[in-house]
Amino acid sequence: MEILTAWLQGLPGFGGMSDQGLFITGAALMATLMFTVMALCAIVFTWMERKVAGFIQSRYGPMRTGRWHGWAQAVADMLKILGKEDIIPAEADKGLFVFAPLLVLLGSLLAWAAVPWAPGFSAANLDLGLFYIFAASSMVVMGILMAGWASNNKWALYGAARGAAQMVSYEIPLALATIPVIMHVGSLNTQDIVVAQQGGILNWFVLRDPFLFIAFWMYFIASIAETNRGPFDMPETESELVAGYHTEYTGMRFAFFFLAEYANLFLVSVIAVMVFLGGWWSPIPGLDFAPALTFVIKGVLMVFLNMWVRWTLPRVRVDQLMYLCWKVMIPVTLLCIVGSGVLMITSGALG
Amino acid sequence: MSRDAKTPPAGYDVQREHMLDFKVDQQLEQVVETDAKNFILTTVDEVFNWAKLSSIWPVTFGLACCAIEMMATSATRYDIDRFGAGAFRATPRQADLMIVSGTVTGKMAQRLKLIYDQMPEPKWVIAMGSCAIGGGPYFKYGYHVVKGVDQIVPVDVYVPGCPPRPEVLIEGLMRLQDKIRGRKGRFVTPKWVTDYAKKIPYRK
Amino acid sequence: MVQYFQDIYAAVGSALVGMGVTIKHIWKKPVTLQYPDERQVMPPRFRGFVHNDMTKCDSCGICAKLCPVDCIYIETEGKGKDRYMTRYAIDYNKCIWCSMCTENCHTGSITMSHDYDHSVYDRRTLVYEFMDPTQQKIPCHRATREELGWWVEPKAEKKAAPAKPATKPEAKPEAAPEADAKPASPADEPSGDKGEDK
Amino acid sequence: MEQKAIYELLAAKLGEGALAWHEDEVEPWAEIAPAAIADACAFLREDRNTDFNQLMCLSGIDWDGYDEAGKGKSVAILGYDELGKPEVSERIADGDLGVAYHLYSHAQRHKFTLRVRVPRAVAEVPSVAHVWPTAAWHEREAWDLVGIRFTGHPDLRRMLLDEAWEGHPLRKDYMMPAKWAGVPMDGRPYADNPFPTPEPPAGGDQPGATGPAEA
Amino acid sequence: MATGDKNLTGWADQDHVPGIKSELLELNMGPQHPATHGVLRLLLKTDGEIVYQVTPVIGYLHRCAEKIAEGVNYKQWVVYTDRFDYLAPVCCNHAYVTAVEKLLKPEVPERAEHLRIVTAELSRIASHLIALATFGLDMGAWTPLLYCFREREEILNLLERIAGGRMLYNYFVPGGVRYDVPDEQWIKDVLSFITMLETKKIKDYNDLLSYNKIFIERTADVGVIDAETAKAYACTGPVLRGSGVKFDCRRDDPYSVYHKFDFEIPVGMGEMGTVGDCWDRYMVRVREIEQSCRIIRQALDTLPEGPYQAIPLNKMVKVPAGAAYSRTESAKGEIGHYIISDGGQIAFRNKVRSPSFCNLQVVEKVGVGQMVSDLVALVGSLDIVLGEIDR
Repeated sequence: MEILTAWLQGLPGFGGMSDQGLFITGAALMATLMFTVMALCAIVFTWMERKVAGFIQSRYGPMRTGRWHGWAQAVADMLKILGKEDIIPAEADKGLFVFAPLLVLLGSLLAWAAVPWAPGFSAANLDLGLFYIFAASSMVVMGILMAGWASNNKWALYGAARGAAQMVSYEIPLALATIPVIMHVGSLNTQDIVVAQQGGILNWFVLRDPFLFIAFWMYFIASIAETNRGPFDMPETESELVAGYHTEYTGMRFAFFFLAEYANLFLVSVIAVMVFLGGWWSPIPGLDFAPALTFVIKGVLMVFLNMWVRWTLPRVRVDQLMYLCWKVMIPVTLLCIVGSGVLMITSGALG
Repeated sequence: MSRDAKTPPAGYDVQREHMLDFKVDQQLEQVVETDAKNFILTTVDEVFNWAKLSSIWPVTFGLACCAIEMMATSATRYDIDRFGAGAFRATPRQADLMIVSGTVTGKMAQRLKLIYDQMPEPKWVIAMGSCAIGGGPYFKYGYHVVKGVDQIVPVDVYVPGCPPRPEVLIEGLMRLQDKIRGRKGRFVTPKWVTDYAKKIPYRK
Repeated sequence: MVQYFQDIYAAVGSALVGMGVTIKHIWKKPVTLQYPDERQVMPPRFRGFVHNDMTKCDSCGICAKLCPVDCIYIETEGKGKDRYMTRYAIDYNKCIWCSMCTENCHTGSITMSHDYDHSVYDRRTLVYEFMDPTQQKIPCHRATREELGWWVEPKAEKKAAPAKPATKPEAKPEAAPEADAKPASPADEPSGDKGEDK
Repeated sequence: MEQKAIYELLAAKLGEGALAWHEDEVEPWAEIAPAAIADACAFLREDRNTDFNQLMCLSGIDWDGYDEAGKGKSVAILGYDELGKPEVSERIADGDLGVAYHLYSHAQRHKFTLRVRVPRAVAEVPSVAHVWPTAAWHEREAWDLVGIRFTGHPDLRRMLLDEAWEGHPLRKDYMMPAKWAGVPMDGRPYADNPFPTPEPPAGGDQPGATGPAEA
Repeated sequence: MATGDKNLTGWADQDHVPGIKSELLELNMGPQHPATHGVLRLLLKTDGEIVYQVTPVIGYLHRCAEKIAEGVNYKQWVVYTDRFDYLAPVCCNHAYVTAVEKLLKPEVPERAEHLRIVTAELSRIASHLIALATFGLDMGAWTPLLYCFREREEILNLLERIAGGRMLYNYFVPGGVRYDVPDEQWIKDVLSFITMLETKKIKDYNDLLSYNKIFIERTADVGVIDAETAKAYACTGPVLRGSGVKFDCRRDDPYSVYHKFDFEIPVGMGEMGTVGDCWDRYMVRVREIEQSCRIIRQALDTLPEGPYQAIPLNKMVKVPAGAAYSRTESAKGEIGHYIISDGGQIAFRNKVRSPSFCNLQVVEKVGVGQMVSDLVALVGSLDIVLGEIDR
């Protein structure tokens, strides 16, 4: 943000602008940029999902839209969805029905603000960055609950109820898993967290100590659940609940859910990169030529891991999902916090 | 040609050629060319048409034997996802295409109509297999079988076969793409068959 | 408690094994047949659209009679030597590709071709007419066919065929089961050399 | 156990209820009076020697037109004609209705066949659903398709067809419906498509509706 | 997690929260629902996730096959038997042809019997592969579906080479089979395929699905059908064997020449939970694939020379008057044909006792008290085919 305002100031015509005006212009620009990134990642990742699924399943996936491996597939999907009829069921609660997809999209969009793309470059360099990200992405639950309720469809209601239970529960291990890192850094600022991991792969938090390693995988599992993807796609469960909370959604509104899903997917992946995998630092120290690119590549690799898991494992049942959360992941993440803290004290890192 | 010709008229051979030998014709070349260039676009209409035909999401709606072939089409060997049509949606609200894959019975016809009505515009229907096209083997004694799904919902492409091979379904999908593109594709029945068939509304 | 940790271990272990299987497949070449560009070579017995060689058919009607779904329409006019076929059509609205019509065709005129992919936009065009009544009528009686120079079933072959209990007069001579006589006819069908897209 | 011996056991138990033993070459069967069938089944199920714990099949049969002497002549059933219109006939069937029970014992490894015959006008047979739970659906199906009412059945609704369906299709004089609940069942002429969809124009005929190749 | 012990009788009458009237949620699952394997419709009454009452509604695919049997002749009806269990059509052909032959008593040549068994077992493998695939899909595992379909395509290609059709073959005729083996290469290909299946592919499925902990958690102890229930509801096939009853028509009521071959009958042993749970039924199918491979290998190794048809194809079949009930082991269970002939070319009555019809009935009993997700597992593990249920 600071970089952006500084850049804007340098431009002809902006020089005489007040600080407030600069801030607003900068913020608008940044929001546009973030939204574009988000839409772009939805488009790239839907294509990638289909290709990864294809190759895992010994087939090709999209091949004919565009020329090279159907690269334009997701573009076509999006354009087509824009052109679809928009149906609001007669029995639906119209206000909620319309608002729910926007809320879901907003939830994931807001969280993007604090993502540190490169040194000093994030939309909002907040002191409570990580906290803010978790807080903002919690809004997705509200949207899903609203969507399920407003649709006036029993399957959607089931999906929403499951989704709410799941996402609220998994917020806890998700946040708990990052606490050891916060303890190490001593700050919630996202830039600070990345800066603390400078100096090659061994300084990344994931390899700092065994508890952090476990915490990373706990975070990974919780993030899958948080984004409602297989094996934890309880709100959608195609073979049980038809399409879950978005059963009644068509066209543009469905596209919002779709967009939000993939935006969320990339969001949790980049958070994992930011918190555990060294952010924009390259694995070998001194090779940090393109920090933002490194950051994105790491994020894409995490997304790939996520997809790989999704296309391998069967889905868990809703009660098993809760069991996993409350009886396995929360104790383990708490253990990680304690263990990591003990290691810090013993190694004198605290002093 | 008179009846007392000594040799069988050449017409039959020609017919046979029409019937069985489908060579690459001019139209097909055009279509392929379009496919190749389809992201260099000229008008908004064409952009949307291209988007529509490139991303036809079928609804997961299997009725009978043909449903298994529909699954096989989406599975490894034939992979309908290559055409962007692999995203089977369980809810009709998000689907563009209904593949009526199998026998439509009286009880099911009402449901089928409901599902069709739930789909948002623009929507298409492929009638897959003899049963869906015209009752198929259940035509004569099938008291509970609807003789052709086009009496219930409008059908865009008819895919013959019992069940049609996955290739034929893919071919049907390509014909549907041609239709969305606003143009006839290849492989349509020969013209003389079409013309002649129009003269006879039904048998006799 | 032990069970608890065993379960976690089993879950992680089996998930990793499964992921090993899937990652193995990423590097393998997909088995997909890219249909319009690649086509499967059909085996000789493959049953595609039915084709009737109208120069051979003498409209005995056995195919229509044996068809389980009554999808073959044959219309004739006249009697005896003056019997002429005016229509031969196969209705793919009903046909189920069962090959029962080809098995008992004594002239061998009706065969299963290797064509299978013709989707249409209009259901009426699925009634495949094999002749145009405005152009020609096909003589059915053997004598008439011989007289008019049409193809007739060779006599020698008829005698070589084992005598059947239910031999019928001229119009419906029985022939040996067609079980293995199949490959002869599809060989000349244009199956493999279909026009490719590119 | 020999099938004949089973029948003798059964006959001893039922007395009047066991009507006859038919020593057919392929499949011998016992004819039971309709009123006694529930008892007979319960006996065969409970008795240690017979122990028929599985009802393999329960078939409802319309015997109309079947010549008991063997050289029967089938009643030509009605269908839709080649145009798809329902065939109509004045004939009213008068033959009996029947039910055949095929039993199997997992323990004893023997089979047995029971048949009952009821006049068409009565068409009521006691249910055996309390003996074998699987009979419940079979009987519903027989009621649905053949129209035999099973007395004492817990839930005798139609199985395959809709509740509002008229007639019982497997009866020999069943006439095919032309329309049911707004759904046409007859074959319409192909040209009579209620939703005619225009064929797409051939390539290049209509400017504007064509692809970029012509543009 | 066993939920079956929950007593739900009279649930709706209880006053759960004082002052708030509670009632059960009625759910309509199907006929267009991804987990109902076609057009089955399940009417559920649920208390949240727990199912209180299941009522299957069938008939959405009622294709009047039994009526057609009274209208077409014996040879023509073979094509309709293909369409009952369209996943294992050859097994259905086998059942029907066996019933006709009981009355007709032709001397079926040994070679024909061997060819029948080879094709029927191949078909059974194909059917079981789909059962695994769709069961995996019900559990949310997509990838096994596509792997199983890949192997199924191989089987279809093999069957296409011998019978001509891709999915529905019309291969059997009363008195034999329609075609002989196409060439020697076909036998070699079949053998190499089953070797590949036995050595590599089944291991893949096991790694990917069968022994996956999540899969086990989802299926073990779920939908338990005990042996008594299974027998009372006349369950057959893998459902019965999954409940631990060692019964297989091929062994215990032999038809064709199955008595000549050496194979095991896999039964559910409750390795992961209770005997008769979904995992057992699933695993019985996996093991049956292996046994089918054994049968195929033996049948092909001892394939006798000679004719393959007792009745020429162009001869009409006239069946002597009488009635015969014949049962054979299809992929789904015991398929029975009750044929009443009046001495003509057309059957007087042909009743089909289809295995899925009887197997599905058990849902009414076992499905109660399960969770909605478990009900999906239960229905998936029964491996029903609607073409056969509705006929």
